[in-house]
Amino acid sequence: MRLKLHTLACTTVLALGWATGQNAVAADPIKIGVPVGLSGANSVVAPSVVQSAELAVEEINARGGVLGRPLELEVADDGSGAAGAKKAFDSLIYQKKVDVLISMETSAARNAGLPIVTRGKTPFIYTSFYEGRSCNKYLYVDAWVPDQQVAPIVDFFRTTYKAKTYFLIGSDYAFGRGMLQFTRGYIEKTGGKVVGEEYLPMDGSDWTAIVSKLKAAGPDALVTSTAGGAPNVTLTKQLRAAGVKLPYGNLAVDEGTAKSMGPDAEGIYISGSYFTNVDGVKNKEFLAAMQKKFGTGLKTPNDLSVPQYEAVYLYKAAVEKAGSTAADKVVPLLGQVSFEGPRGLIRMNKQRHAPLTMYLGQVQKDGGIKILESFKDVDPGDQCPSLK
Amino acid sequence: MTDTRRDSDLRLVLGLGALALASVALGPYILPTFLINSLLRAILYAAVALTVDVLWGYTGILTFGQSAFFGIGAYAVGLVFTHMGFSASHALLALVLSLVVSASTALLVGWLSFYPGASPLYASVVTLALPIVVTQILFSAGTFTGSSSGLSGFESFDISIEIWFWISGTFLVLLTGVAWLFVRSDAGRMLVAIRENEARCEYLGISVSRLKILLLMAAALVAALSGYLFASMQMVVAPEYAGFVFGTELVIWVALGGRGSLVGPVLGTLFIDVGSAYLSGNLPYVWKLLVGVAFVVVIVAFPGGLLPLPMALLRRLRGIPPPARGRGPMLELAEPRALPGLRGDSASALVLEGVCKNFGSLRVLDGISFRAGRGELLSVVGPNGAGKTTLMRCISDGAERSRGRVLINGFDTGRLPPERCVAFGIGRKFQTANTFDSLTVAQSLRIARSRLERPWLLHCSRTLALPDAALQVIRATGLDEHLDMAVRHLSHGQKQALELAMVLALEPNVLLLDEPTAGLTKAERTLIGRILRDLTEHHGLCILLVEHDLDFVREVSSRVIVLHQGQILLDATVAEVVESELVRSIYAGVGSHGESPS
Amino acid sequence: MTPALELQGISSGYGEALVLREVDLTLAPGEVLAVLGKNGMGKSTLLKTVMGFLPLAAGQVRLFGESIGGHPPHVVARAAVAYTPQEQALFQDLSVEDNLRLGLRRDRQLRVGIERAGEIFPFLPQRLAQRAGTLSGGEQKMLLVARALLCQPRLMLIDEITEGLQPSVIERLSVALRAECERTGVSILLIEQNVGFARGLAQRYAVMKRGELVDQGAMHGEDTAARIAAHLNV
Amino acid sequence: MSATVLDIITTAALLYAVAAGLLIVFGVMKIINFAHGAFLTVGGYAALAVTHWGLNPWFSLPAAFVAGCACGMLIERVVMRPLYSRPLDAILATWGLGIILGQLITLAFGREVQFVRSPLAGTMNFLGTAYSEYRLSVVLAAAVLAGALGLALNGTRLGLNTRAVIMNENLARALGIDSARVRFGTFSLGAGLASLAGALITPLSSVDLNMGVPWLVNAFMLVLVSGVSLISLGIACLVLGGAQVLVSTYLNPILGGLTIVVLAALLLRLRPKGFSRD
Repeated sequence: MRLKLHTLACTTVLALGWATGQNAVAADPIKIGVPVGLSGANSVVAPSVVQSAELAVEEINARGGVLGRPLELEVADDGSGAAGAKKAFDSLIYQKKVDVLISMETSAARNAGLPIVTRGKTPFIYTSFYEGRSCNKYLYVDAWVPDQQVAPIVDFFRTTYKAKTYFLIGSDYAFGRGMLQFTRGYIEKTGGKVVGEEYLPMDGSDWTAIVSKLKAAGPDALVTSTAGGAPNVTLTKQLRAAGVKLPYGNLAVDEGTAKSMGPDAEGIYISGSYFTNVDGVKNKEFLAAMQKKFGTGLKTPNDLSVPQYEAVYLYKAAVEKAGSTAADKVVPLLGQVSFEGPRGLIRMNKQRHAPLTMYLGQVQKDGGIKILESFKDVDPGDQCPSLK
Repeated sequence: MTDTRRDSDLRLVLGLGALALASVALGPYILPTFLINSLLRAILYAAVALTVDVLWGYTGILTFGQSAFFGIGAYAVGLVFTHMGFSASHALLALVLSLVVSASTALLVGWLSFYPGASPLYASVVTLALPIVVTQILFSAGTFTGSSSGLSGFESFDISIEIWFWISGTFLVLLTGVAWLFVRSDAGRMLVAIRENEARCEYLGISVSRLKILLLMAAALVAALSGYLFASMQMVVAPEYAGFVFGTELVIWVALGGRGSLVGPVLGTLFIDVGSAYLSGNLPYVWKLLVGVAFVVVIVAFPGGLLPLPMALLRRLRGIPPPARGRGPMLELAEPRALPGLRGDSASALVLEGVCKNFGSLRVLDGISFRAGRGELLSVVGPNGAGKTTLMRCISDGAERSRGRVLINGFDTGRLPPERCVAFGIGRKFQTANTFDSLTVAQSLRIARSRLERPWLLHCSRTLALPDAALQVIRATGLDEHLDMAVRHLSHGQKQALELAMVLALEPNVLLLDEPTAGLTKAERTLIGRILRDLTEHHGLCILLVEHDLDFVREVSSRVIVLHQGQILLDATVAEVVESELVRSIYAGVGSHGESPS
Repeated sequence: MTPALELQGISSGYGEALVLREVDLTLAPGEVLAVLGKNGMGKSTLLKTVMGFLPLAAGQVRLFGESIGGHPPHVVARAAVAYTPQEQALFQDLSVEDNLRLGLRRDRQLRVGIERAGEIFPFLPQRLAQRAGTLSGGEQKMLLVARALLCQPRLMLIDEITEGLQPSVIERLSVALRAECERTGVSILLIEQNVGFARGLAQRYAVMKRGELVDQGAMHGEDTAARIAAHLNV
Repeated sequence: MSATVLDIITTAALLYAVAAGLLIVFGVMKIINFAHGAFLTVGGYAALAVTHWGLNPWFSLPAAFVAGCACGMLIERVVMRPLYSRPLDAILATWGLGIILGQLITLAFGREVQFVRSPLAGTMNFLGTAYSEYRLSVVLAAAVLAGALGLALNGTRLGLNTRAVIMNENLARALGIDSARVRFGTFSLGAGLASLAGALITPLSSVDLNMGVPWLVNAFMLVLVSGVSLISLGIACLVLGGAQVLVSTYLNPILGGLTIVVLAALLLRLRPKGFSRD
């Protein structure tokens, strides 16, 4: 009887597998897989990323699709982590049989997904800024890396505030450590000095000791690189509550978070490749289209969602140039095509990464961001020298 | 169990195993790739869930920390392959590392969690802290461990998905089979014994702490091996595989599948993990809520998990009765052996010198000193509250005394725990029958023998060798007719007799008996008296007997100690004590309310 | 007259194992009944069953005519039943005063109650702030009896109160309980191994063996002493 | 230096506020309430709702307390009561409840990290250092909380009944105390206190689903080392919280995050009674 139960179980698994497998037989549309952190740490920004991808798909389909085929989004929750990403990537590549993956994810999720991407031979455009040097035959990146982002803030602190000593605070994870490691190098290269570098676990929310150390060290400026969302907020709040009024560069705050943080965020310097008030026709059109499509449900577009939007267009260009969605043809072309988007002309031609126009901004009282300076076509530097 | 029944059990396992192996072999040819990929992960998770089930479902140790060992196994692969490159010898190095590190971590955790008297809650919280500490270490080691991003892109075994499926599938099937045989084996019954009655186990000379630590180490090794396979196959490691969220998910899968059933947790893990792989794509917003609700409902309404439900239904539909009970194993006479721990030069079997016991300001025992030799049956009498049971405890557990010395066969018990005192040749029967309710008579006796005869790890012995004295008790009380009956179905008297037999199975030469005849019939009492006399006269045992029944005392004792308010009032022959009016008055309160005798 | 306590064929135990088997027993108002027997015979189980700590496997429990089978202990207690368990009968870490307070449903009657307790055991009012666990064994038992009397019970269930006590203390307890019986007419079900104490208090006795009542009779009958001695093997 | 002292005191106060509710539930029910973290989160979102309605931020404290109590009552009735006789299962069930509560909150409030306004911004000069006013006010709040709890437990009849159930449930029942009602009240109060603590930490923290998690394990450990006494809980918070601040300040904040857990585990191994008196 136990035997029967076992066979029953097996057949159910089989049936389940078949049924879902059948659904996934490639249909007419070109499928874009978006594994994204709908739950977990990235759940804060993930909705805005999905929205911008939806807009791109809608716009392209309205103009006849790609090679006459409509685009279709397949969103999957990666839980903002490795285990979830494994499921999401497997599901998208092997069950939904997507033609490409375009998405913003945590580094852990990206790393977990890459072996599956390689095995599944699927092009993957990564649209999140990250700590850099992730290289894979199928991977392209259209967002910034530390080489592009850190310089504007440190340069500004040095020239405007004559800052010589810096204190660095981060979350203890790859991005936090990677960014601050680069920042320290850059500060020391340009003649400054780091008087303290402190980390708190990623889920930590009690910055008490670090804030006290910061106050005791008395630096000229502060640069932070925490995990997005909660740690960033708790740190800023606790800095403000402790009366810290130093020049404060935050490498991980996005525009939406800054806005909702209210008066605590005022005066923070941030650097990025996109803010909503970036000049340019393309950005105005994009914002208008987003507003029209999502109305009151609109999540503020940001430095993660705009690269997502542009990446869909970059993929379209590559497919059209290749005349096919075949991975072996599309992958090399992704580094050659370009697209004029809200952030300007984007081309992922530097070792799978993109030179970007970077902006230095400061958060205003109303939560908006005032752009102080812009830097044209900042090079991502050596990211993947072995890949062309 | 009879031979035929055991054979049919074995056939069932082999049949099921063969069927499972066949599904594993055929899987890659008939299942879609996505399902194969999902199953690959789930199979290894299921292996870890199996260890959670053995620890929690069978032994009662609720653990949230098995993920940490999985993570250790995985990171051994990730770190070695990333920093040293892949080669056959490095693969071996990673394997050794993963096993050594996980086993030593388990040793440390076990030492922390399983000290004598530790609460199970404390052990659970330590297992909760373990993955938190491990992930924090992984996070803070920067580029060495890849911090939050984990390690990815390292080279690994160049093996196709199909072969990985065969490897991990076979691993799980074999593991489940071995675990199945283990929990049903003589050694595996000890897990249940520990869960049901730790104190009795300790007084049977079983070091519960050591066993639990060994079990945790074995579970850690299996989890680390699963992690090793996982990282080699998936070519990625990340801190969350060692994290406490994964650790608690394992517990949830085990609970939903049906704890204490091995197959339930394995199926539960496979279904839920594969199911959630489908659902996280289709129902990303609510699947967590669904799992949470299902979990709470199962805990509240179906504590046995979901597996027993379809089983019971099937059984009802097909009208199959629950498996019938066979007979127990064959009883045998154990080889006579030199009594363990017996030191030739010691004249007295039991010596107490100035033993005191305080509870706070209350002094329960006050300077008790006496000697008892071999072949002596010493009765301790006295009214309730005189400190008789406390005296028994102080003799058999070194940590109990407040002051004084206890020598058993010339060995000073120091502050040793009961299981070490047993090794000096002491056996203690508790006041109320203290047995293992859900084990059978034969299994209980086997556990009592485990100190002297290492039990089989993977099967049940067909014979049960007991010393002559234990056999006598069993035969005389008719327990040999009920060897395969669960202890909870025995009568009160039978339980008392069983416990006595269990203690005798230890082959002690100092026997502590706390009211062995309470609740027994006249006939049973006479029988026990005869056995006790025989034990002292023919086997040279030294027996210390606490008893209320003065008639019984008179019948069996060679000497009597009268205890009153924590002090020895009289240490004399039976005749002297029986004739003492003083004893009658303080003992039973029948006499006058005279002045305080102390 | 309605009996204070009436047990009809009650059986109960722990899990599957029955400890009490079909016990019948009646206690008249104002009567003291001593249940004698050796350890492990089910005497304490009898009281726990009446209090509602153990489920009834069979039978009826009536308190002053009302069926209370299946009621939880606090409901039974509130029907003016005072129960003094054999072990862990006091809150060791609470003060003497708090232990007394807990004998009452409301704090309002506390002052009067303490005065009355002082009349019976004069040491109590002076030691109100002391932790109960630091009292001597005998003082603890006196506190226990004082607390039981405080709620002016109609029925008392007393479990081996004399265990390990000096005769002088036993005597004081005996006097206190006798006085209460005369004053209020409380009924007492007494579990005892100390036959002398039981004899001084009870009008009737019952002997329990292996969960059954094997003998009942008047405490002060002619052959009582011999019969009890025969049952108890003393 | 004085900043470190203030850090220690304020950290201990926060820990005390967070752990008090857990301690009470542990005392009466003998279970560790894994849903405690979720109740903290409930408090955070109650504070958020108060902010949304434009009420005075101080109002979030009573609002959170009420919301937490309400959740506690419902859960006690529906889930906890059938599990009284199975304490290990009850622990597991509270874990599942944590998941459910969290998911329900996301359905209602969305997944974003959100913020509430601090009722006290600024710093004040205290012992020569400019120190966060709000953190200092938390010390006051924790002191008031401790005082109120102490008074309720030691000064009222209800508190006496509760202590009686904590010390010896069967004896309390034999004396006419309805322990089921005490359990109900305690669980609800524990949930309310957790929620209150959640509202108390939100001005220093964000409001999101996982806001309770970092506090949860530390709170477990503190409760386990303090037995069931509010006073030894205070000592434990000061000693272990102090150790955490010192390790964070003079060694490394990452190690600091593990200090309470590791020290508490070792302490319990060496002295199973922890900080409790005997």
